[in-house]
Amino acid sequence: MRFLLTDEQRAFARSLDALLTAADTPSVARAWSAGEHTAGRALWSRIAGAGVFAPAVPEAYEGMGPLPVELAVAFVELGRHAVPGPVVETVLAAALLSGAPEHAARLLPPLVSGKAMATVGSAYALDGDTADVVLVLADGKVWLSPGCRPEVRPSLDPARRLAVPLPGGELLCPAVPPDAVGWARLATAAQALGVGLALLDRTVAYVGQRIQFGVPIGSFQAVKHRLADAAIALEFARPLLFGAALSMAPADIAAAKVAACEAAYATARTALQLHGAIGYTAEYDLSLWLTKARVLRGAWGTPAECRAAVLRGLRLHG
Amino acid sequence: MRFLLTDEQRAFARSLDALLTAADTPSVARAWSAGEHTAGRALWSRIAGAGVFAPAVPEAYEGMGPLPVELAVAFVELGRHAVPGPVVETVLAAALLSGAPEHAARLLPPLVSGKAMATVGSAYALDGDTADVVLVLADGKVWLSPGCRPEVRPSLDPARRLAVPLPGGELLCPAVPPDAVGWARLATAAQALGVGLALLDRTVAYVGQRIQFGVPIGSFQAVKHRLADAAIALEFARPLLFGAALSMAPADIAAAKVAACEAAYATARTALQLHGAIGYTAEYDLSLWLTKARVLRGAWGTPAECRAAVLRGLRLHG
Amino acid sequence: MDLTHSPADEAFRTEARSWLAAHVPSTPLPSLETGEGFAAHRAWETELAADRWSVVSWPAGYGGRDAGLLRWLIFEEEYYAAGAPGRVGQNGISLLAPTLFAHGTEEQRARVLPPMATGEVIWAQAWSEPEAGSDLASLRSRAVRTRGGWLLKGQKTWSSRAAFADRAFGLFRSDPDAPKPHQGLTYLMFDLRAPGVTVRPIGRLDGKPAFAELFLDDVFVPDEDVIGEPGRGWRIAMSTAADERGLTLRSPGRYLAAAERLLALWQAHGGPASMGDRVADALIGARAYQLFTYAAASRFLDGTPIGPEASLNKVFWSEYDLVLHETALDLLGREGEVADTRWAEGYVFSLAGPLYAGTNEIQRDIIAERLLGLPKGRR
Amino acid sequence: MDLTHSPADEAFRTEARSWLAAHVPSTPLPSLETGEGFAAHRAWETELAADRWSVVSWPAGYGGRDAGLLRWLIFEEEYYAAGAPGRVGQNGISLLAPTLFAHGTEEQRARVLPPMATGEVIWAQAWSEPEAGSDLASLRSRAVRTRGGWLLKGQKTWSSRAAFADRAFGLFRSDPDAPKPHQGLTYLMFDLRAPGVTVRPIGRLDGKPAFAELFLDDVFVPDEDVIGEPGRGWRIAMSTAADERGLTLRSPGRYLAAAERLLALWQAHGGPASMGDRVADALIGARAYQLFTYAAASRFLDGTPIGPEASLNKVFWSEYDLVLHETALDLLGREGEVADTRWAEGYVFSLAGPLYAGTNEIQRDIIAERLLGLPKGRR
Repeated sequence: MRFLLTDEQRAFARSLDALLTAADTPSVARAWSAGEHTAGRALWSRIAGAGVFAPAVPEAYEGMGPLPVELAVAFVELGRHAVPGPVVETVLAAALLSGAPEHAARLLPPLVSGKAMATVGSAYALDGDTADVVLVLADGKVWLSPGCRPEVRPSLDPARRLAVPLPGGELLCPAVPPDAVGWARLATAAQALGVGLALLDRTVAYVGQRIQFGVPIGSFQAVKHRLADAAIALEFARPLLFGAALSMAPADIAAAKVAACEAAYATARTALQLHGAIGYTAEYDLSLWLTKARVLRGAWGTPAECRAAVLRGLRLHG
Repeated sequence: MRFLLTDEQRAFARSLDALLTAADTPSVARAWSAGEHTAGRALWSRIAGAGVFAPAVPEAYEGMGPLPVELAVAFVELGRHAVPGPVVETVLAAALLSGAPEHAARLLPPLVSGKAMATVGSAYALDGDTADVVLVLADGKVWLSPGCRPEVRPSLDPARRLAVPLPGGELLCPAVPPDAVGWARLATAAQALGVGLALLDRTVAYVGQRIQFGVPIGSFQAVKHRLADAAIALEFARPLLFGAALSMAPADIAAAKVAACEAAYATARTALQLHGAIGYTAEYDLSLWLTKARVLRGAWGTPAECRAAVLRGLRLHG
Repeated sequence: MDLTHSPADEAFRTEARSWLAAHVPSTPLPSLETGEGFAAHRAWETELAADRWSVVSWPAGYGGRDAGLLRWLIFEEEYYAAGAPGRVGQNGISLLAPTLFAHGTEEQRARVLPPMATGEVIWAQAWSEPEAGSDLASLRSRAVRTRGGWLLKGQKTWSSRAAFADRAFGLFRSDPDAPKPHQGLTYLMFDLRAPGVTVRPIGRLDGKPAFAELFLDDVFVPDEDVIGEPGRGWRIAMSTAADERGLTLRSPGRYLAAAERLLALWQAHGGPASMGDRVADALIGARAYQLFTYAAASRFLDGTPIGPEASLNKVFWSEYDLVLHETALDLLGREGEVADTRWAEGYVFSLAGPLYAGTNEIQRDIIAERLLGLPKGRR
Repeated sequence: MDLTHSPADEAFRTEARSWLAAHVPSTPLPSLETGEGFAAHRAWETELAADRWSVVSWPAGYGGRDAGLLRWLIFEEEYYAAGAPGRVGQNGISLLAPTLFAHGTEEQRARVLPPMATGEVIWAQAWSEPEAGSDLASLRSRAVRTRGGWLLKGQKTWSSRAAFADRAFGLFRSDPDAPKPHQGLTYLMFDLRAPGVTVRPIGRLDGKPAFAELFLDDVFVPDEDVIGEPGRGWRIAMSTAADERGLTLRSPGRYLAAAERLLALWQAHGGPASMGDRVADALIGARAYQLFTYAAASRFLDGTPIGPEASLNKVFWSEYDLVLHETALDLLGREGEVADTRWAEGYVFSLAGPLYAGTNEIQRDIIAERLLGLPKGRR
């Protein structure tokens, strides 16, 4: 029993943080929103090189997995920096392909290295307009799709481009491996926690310097208490995330996803309220996290689906 | 269209307020909690004499009803003063008996005048240890019960004494008149609104004089905002109450009950928090309203039942 | 105590309903926060005005029907129940026009109001500045006296509608030496296409240019476009702001219609019990807001001015609107992510509610101090 | 990163589980806030102590098992899972004992701790005074020097357990001329049956005397019952208060068990979908609290002191506990009104959580200022 990240895991987080800070990730995300993928693809190669996807891929296919704690560590950083692109979907694709050995050897190594980007969808496939590998979940089966239509539908998060997969394709697995979606949920929960932490940090900084009525608004008690509540929600979601990564039990993952996504969304509401009008603008960077906090709630398991999974499976005494 | 109380209705409220202020109602409630009913029965006669029950009883039986708006006006005052006893149940008994003409002529006039006190129950009958008329709802029928067992079970509101009706009795109506429970719900909603208003008033007064850290705690912004939220909830429940009294439509009444009871309970939580430990004591008068706010939520329609009625019946365009 | 409308008012309702049934576009107009949508909404204002439905509460001489507050509420109920478009003219109609009725000259009303009613001139508001959000008394943009008028200098922001509108109104500091910060402000109208005006559209969260920054570089405003006495703008604006937060900014009709649509959405999704309470609360809230407004309107018609209870109203509708849209998006599940839907567009709009027209924090301070009488303190 | 316990710790768990299975009363004891229940709970403490289960984290010499923080957490999980009674000795065990370990003398520990472990002496706390609730530095009760000890004068209130307990501990002003209000306070233990002590029980919301007022009229306290140096009581008490708000006041085991019981209640009521989300959130919250505590314990065992995150913990458990009980009462519907049930009793108890041990408002101020670094301001 030592429920703390190791020094290596912390160092992994720090290295990703440094990489993403240096990369000016917000401007990469803005370009991505506009359908300009060059900078995003370059960043993709770098984060893959730093080992973001390796924890989700078995060693047999040039990964280092399964290492769900390391995956969670990485995805908290991706969320903190609002990295665009189908990062969760690439993890899910890896989990799905691991169950299809005849394809895995060909398709998985490029995902680990960042040479290829994958997405997974059903009605929509996130960033299917640029992904190299498009998997489709339909009728309980996994299909390798021929690609997506070029036009995308807008998401509430402008950095998420919802493409419609083309019909047809090759059958990859006759059934969706039951644990695969758990990897997507875990990664989404981690990403959401990172989004929430970034929103909290940025808002704390903002209210410390924004002056109204002659004082920093961060000295108002109503402001303090909203931020304290955000901190409480996020800090109690964090151990659920890493506990779920340790067990990979579906109900634990579902619990982590509910807690992380609700905490991130509540923090987004607080961040917007305390920033005021400037927070409501697309040009101010805060919007990158605000909009993501909303949509991650629904991605790979709505709050209702995840709470149902908790009721089915969460047992508190072992 | 003039959605305001008339001068007469306001005067009715003021006269009840004066009567109940002069009567030292809190000490009457305390005696009632201890099973000492003398002062409570005396007060009962006086509020009946002031016309509290007449709006629920048709003129044919010496009442003045149906006057649901006047009933709501009266019950807001009963709630504001934490009047003990089966006030709502006496209204419900009147509504039930109005559907049983062979009994109404005998039983209703004493209820209007306050000579008799009625209660209605099923598993429990509120204050059935002292009520003169005990009606029981069972198997969808209305029974005139022979009385209750002398021992009572405690309620979370000490002024509410939960008695168990004796088995047997006389069949009063073969079916519960569908509108009768509406009268009980309306009266409960009004009582709850009054409870909430009293809690808000007392808490505003308290935080204005309680000094901590050298200033009145009412000058702290967190305190102000909690009380502002309580005011908002109560002031938006108020028009629902009177709108429901005007229409007497089941869904309108259900909506009013949800809003009034939730507002009163939220105000109770705020009142307790802002009073601190003293609010948590039985000897401080605030407790009379705090405990009532909780139990009225469940009386004559739980929040779940009332919301279901809203979903079934509330149509916003006429 | 009476909630029934008079037969004459019901006849007015019927007339409105019939007209709307015949005229409301069968497919939604494009978003009014786009150039194309703005033009379509302006055309709709013109269509409304052609049959005197654009400003029903105004006097007939300016294009209205002298409708009074109750009929205005009835009109709004019918308007939103019919699924009619959002009102691109709202800034002018509900903020500037009441100011002109109260403080303008007859000449100003005759010149400004008719083209406002027809949609020929669409107005933007120009209150906020970068350093003056909730703290309007700290405005810094200047109006400097010149021959026959004033020169505006400075910067405004969060000017809603300004990306596409024609004219704007706002407060400018005309006497920087006034002893107190809320003195020495002047209320002015100006042309967004006048020389010296630069409009920089600002995208809201979904990128649509719902507001703009205005850079003002010696913009000439003739004396005829000053409302009320120069230097008294703060008091004039506060009366407008009280209207803004009062009864007319968000009519109950809007939320009654939205709650009905939410109920239909819930039913279309099979009426999941896990969401039932939230849908019920949306229905209850819409009714509460309607009845609260009828009560406030009744008091107002009795001669009681709208006081700090306007702040109750502001907090209620803004939080209600957001929760209602969150519920809808949750019902839509993963589909709720798609942005080009009516629910998603309404959600983005509703996010601004708690932070504009006086943040809800300011409103709660007002409720606590002015309505409940709690002691003032530093916030 | 590892959540598995060592085989030795699991063996400890098994031992605790077996003992509890054999000893926990099969029917609940009467409420410990009554005279009868207090006596029954005291007897239970004695039964626990007989097999060294009453103070597992203490050194063996004082009746414990040197169990360490992790084993204490394990013990608490098993204790509440077994449905064992509430701990009437908790004030002494979790507040006074840590202070004695840190600041007491060997003589005091040898004299005070063993009878505390056996339940022979039950302790009440005596912190608050009528004018000093959240603002402990403004304490006014006096300790006046006399030969061989001190005389206590004044009034304490909200003294939990004092209606039936044997002894109490608290802070008294020994130097009224100290330059700052939190200086000149002395930490003392005293006998509730000593001459000059009047105990006036106070009923909580349900009327049960969960705490008392203490009137102290020249109550003699010998020097041997002063903890630490006279005049340094504030610092000594703050270290106790930090414990109180830290990891040991409410163990995760308590909420894990309560959430499991809530799930069973929901299932027994047919698992209504309209309540499913609230029950799920109770399960999630209990797990979150458990894992948060394991993370904090791991940091603590690594040498990091418990800092302002104790305030996160306090707000979380107190609001969690209340919401959990509200959910249970709502599931019970009208039956939820009946007061003499375990859920109702737990509800009344939980109502006090947000307002004692440092109100949640104070805790949020601490989180904002010390953890997030927001600027201080008047509250």
